[in-house]
Amino acid sequence: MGRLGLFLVILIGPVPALAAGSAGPDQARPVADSFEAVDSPNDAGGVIELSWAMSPGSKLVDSMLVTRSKAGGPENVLSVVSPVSTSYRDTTVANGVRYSYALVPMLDGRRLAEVGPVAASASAQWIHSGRSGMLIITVILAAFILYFIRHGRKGGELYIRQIAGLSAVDDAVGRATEMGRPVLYIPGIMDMDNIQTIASTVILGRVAARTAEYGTPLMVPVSKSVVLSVAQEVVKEAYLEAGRPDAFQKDSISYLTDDQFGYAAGVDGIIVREKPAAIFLLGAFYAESLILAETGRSVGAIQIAGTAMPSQLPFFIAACDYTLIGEELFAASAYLSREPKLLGSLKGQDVAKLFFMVVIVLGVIASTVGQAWDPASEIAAFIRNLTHVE
Amino acid sequence: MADFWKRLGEIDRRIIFVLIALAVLVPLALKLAFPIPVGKGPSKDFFDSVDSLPPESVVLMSFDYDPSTKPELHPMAIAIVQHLMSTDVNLVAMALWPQGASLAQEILVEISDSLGREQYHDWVNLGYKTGGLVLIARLGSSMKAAFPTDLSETPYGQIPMLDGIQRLCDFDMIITLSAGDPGIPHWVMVASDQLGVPVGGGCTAVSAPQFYPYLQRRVGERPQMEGLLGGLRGAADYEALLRRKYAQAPPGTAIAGMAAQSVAHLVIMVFIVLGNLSYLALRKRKEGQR
Amino acid sequence: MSWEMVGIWGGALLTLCLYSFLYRDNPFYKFAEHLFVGMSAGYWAIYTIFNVLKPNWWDKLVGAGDADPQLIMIIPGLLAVLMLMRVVSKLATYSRLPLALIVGAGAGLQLVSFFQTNGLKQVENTVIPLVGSGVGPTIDNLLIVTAVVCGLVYFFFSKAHRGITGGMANVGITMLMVAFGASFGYTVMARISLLIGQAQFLLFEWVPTIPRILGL
Amino acid sequence: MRLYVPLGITFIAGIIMILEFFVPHDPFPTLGGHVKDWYTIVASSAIFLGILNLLRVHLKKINLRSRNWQYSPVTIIGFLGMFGTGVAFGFTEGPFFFMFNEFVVPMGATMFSLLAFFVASAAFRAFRASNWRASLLLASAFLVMLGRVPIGDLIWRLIPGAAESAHPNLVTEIGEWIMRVPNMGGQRAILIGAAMGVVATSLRMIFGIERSYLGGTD
Repeated sequence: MGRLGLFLVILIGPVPALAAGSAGPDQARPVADSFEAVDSPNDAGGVIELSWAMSPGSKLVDSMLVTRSKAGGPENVLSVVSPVSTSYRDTTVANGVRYSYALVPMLDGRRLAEVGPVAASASAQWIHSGRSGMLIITVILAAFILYFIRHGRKGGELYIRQIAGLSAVDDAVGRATEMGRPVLYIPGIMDMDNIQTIASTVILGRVAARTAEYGTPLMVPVSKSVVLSVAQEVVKEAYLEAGRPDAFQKDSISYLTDDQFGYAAGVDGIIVREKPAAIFLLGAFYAESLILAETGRSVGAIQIAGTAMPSQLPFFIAACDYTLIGEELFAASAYLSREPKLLGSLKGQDVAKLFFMVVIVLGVIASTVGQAWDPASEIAAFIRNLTHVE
Repeated sequence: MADFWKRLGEIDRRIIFVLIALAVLVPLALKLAFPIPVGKGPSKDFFDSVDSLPPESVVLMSFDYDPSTKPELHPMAIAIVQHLMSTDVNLVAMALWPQGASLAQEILVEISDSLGREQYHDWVNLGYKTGGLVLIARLGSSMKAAFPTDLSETPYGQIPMLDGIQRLCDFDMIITLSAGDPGIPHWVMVASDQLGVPVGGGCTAVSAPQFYPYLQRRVGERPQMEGLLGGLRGAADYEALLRRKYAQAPPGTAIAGMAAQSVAHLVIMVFIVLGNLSYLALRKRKEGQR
Repeated sequence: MSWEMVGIWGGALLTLCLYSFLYRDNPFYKFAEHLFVGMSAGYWAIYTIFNVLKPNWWDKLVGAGDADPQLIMIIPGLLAVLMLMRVVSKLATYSRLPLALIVGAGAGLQLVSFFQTNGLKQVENTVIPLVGSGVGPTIDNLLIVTAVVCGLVYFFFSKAHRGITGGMANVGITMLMVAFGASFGYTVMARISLLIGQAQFLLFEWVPTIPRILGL
Repeated sequence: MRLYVPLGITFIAGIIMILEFFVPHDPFPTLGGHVKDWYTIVASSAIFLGILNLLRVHLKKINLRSRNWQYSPVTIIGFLGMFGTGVAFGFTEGPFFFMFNEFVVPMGATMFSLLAFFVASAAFRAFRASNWRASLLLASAFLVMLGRVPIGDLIWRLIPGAAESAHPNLVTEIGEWIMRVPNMGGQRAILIGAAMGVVATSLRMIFGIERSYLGGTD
């Protein structure tokens, strides 16, 4: 390597730095300073992070070699990095082994004075330090929610306010029965890993129990195959429990296509041809929300919509009779089932919200007062830290 | 007269449909154009953060849209790729939406040819993988595990520009052009919030409001997103900024569309006004009768 | 007639068929709709099989190229087979195992992600000083904090919306309505853009070919 | 067995995903990686169920000569056309790619663009100043709509002196302000509330309190 470098220097001739009349590159001040190696934080180990700063006024080199050696072992060149980079991640280390690193500036194929060495060893951490605040809050809130679920299960007193969209479910199914027209249930277009879809299939069970009871046909076109399976299970079970297994029609729950607008086109066709009297649009929706809701409105159906997608809520509000906003969608299954343990979880959610309101109000007061009085700004910083997640 | 107001309030929606169609077709056919004034804001922030990338930095650009949102997101993608390739920034493309991969390829090949860039040295298209959030989380620990090959099945290890790019942290910036789910929130959740890589991007105008919270800047801290292009206006802003800075940048399609846009907006607003006039007139009459 | 022409004409005619739905349901729309559902289902099936199942499962299981076979991939393979057992009604019960995995993984992942990005991060960003640089930002910050706190009150389920709670909930829902109006207004633009895209296709790609096809 | 094994799997999978987030120490990152990989594979494999369902529903329609059965062959041919060419010629080029690009893509774009019409009719019908809250909704929609296109500012500058004032783009600025302040506050309340809903729903799933997705409680 060294010989090749020398060869190159002879070939290329004097380097600009020499031509400028300064000392030879070997005597130049180090290219980089504050070179350090640390264990990469919050990982399973196996990574050491190197960082350095370019020292001002140093020569611009062609590239830099990052080298590594184990105690007493040979030096390996890990990588050639660009002269303006200031960091490198070594992802090939073993945990608990001490490595030493050096940075070798290269100019015209020659090694200049190396920076370093510095040493570090990698290790794995048990708790992600940037997430400990979130861990604490998660555990506290989960404890609240699970406590109120237990409380509800044991028959504790629970008041739940009226949610207009959900009180209308019975009316909507009833109206469809009177008019002799079907009920259409659309569980959104996302797959089963989406929590809104999960919530929607649970609500589907409650709605199916009503349609089974009233003997009204229920149609559920879906856009994802896993949702098809779950919806079939849920509806079948609801009909079984209502004592109407004969009325369950497996094909009324059908897969159309995974394609967002192919699905919208198909559902639009179903709406204008079957003319459902009640349409439920509950789950995760994107742009197709208004295509479905406006078409549903044009056939005069009662429409109950709900989603936690903030961008689609305005359209449901403009085109549907009732809209469940955000969290109300997740409250729906508890509300409709009236099961005490589920209602308990709503109470738990309220406590969680109250907790956050208190945090926000305290934090705002503290940071406002903190503009004039330092101790308060420390409280604000603490609150921000607590809610800060990396 | 009262009858007129009543009829106006309940006008057949198909009349609105026809007027909207005309509002778009006529300005396009006549090629009307309006000037685009760009002030400070998310579009400018985004442009500036892309523009300040030093040469030889590496950007991951994720094409998270499909042809249905092409009119809004494609002009952005073209302008951004144009920008990156003319400033010597290396570009790794991928897609969270299946059809995004071929849309990306279309742009990359065309612009790289016109600017004389080289595949595998200046840019690479890794293609599409499913999984959304799960996939991004995977990329956070290993790019190669999720993308064993690029779009044309060249093994990851044989692509020179990917040397030293092992995971998301190795990128200087991530740009996502996002039509929905998966998209911006997922990149922000993993890449920006968890890994600390700057994330910026564009989205349809409809989803932009929900990302405003990500843009908030506080002193001494990185925002969750560097900037945001919202819809056709965002694309037109970017085109205008690009042309202001680099006069040789070819004209885009977004500016032309803004004229049709303006007329259609006017038509809708006129209808909202008419609807309210009808509503108020009828209400006055009802009160008068009482 | 070139393939390019077939593409442009096919696309344009199908576009017009779908637009006819705006007038009312008709045989042209029914045709295009059924074709769309079928073709897009076919597209997704192929894509899923060749772009997901093959590289992420099969290639890893058998060790495509010079990679070693990953025997652990037998587990998802078995789960996938159980999933498909649904078609045999006697064995349908077993599909609950893969469903359980999907729901569990989804619930766990969404819990932390939503809680972090939509929960804590938004709370953190709302902890802002009310006074600071001038009157304008003070009003802005006050409005944001009020909207967030009152909006949260609106979502209270276990408290009747009466008294102070009712007042705050009222302020909350009002702020939500302003937000919805803004969001709607903002969206109009995007929707018009889409129509512009389609109009450009019809006007500048399809219409110019009409005289050629008609031999004019 | 029918209930407890699935509930156990849900619990374990959910807890692994949560712990993976908080605990960077092995085995959790590895386990989490596996669960995510398996999830993708299992969810993707379900596509076969969807295909079978689609074909069965349409074949049945043809058999029974149900209403509009004449269109069912179109769906089946469309499906088989794409599927067959995809298997035979690959999906990144050839007839599959052609049909997708030239037919499926424009149809998707067309359906999406229907929204331009629906947004107009919904705005016309829903935005009536029936009370002060509805008036606020109307006003914010109207101002933002105007602020999104250059024409809003052009109208503002028709007022003498407006173009030279400190705010030549006043309409855009008002629109941006509505988006930045009241809209952000409102959106944020929805986001935080919904996050609580997600946490509670996820916990109910993971701890097996809500189990109807598994089909009942036996």
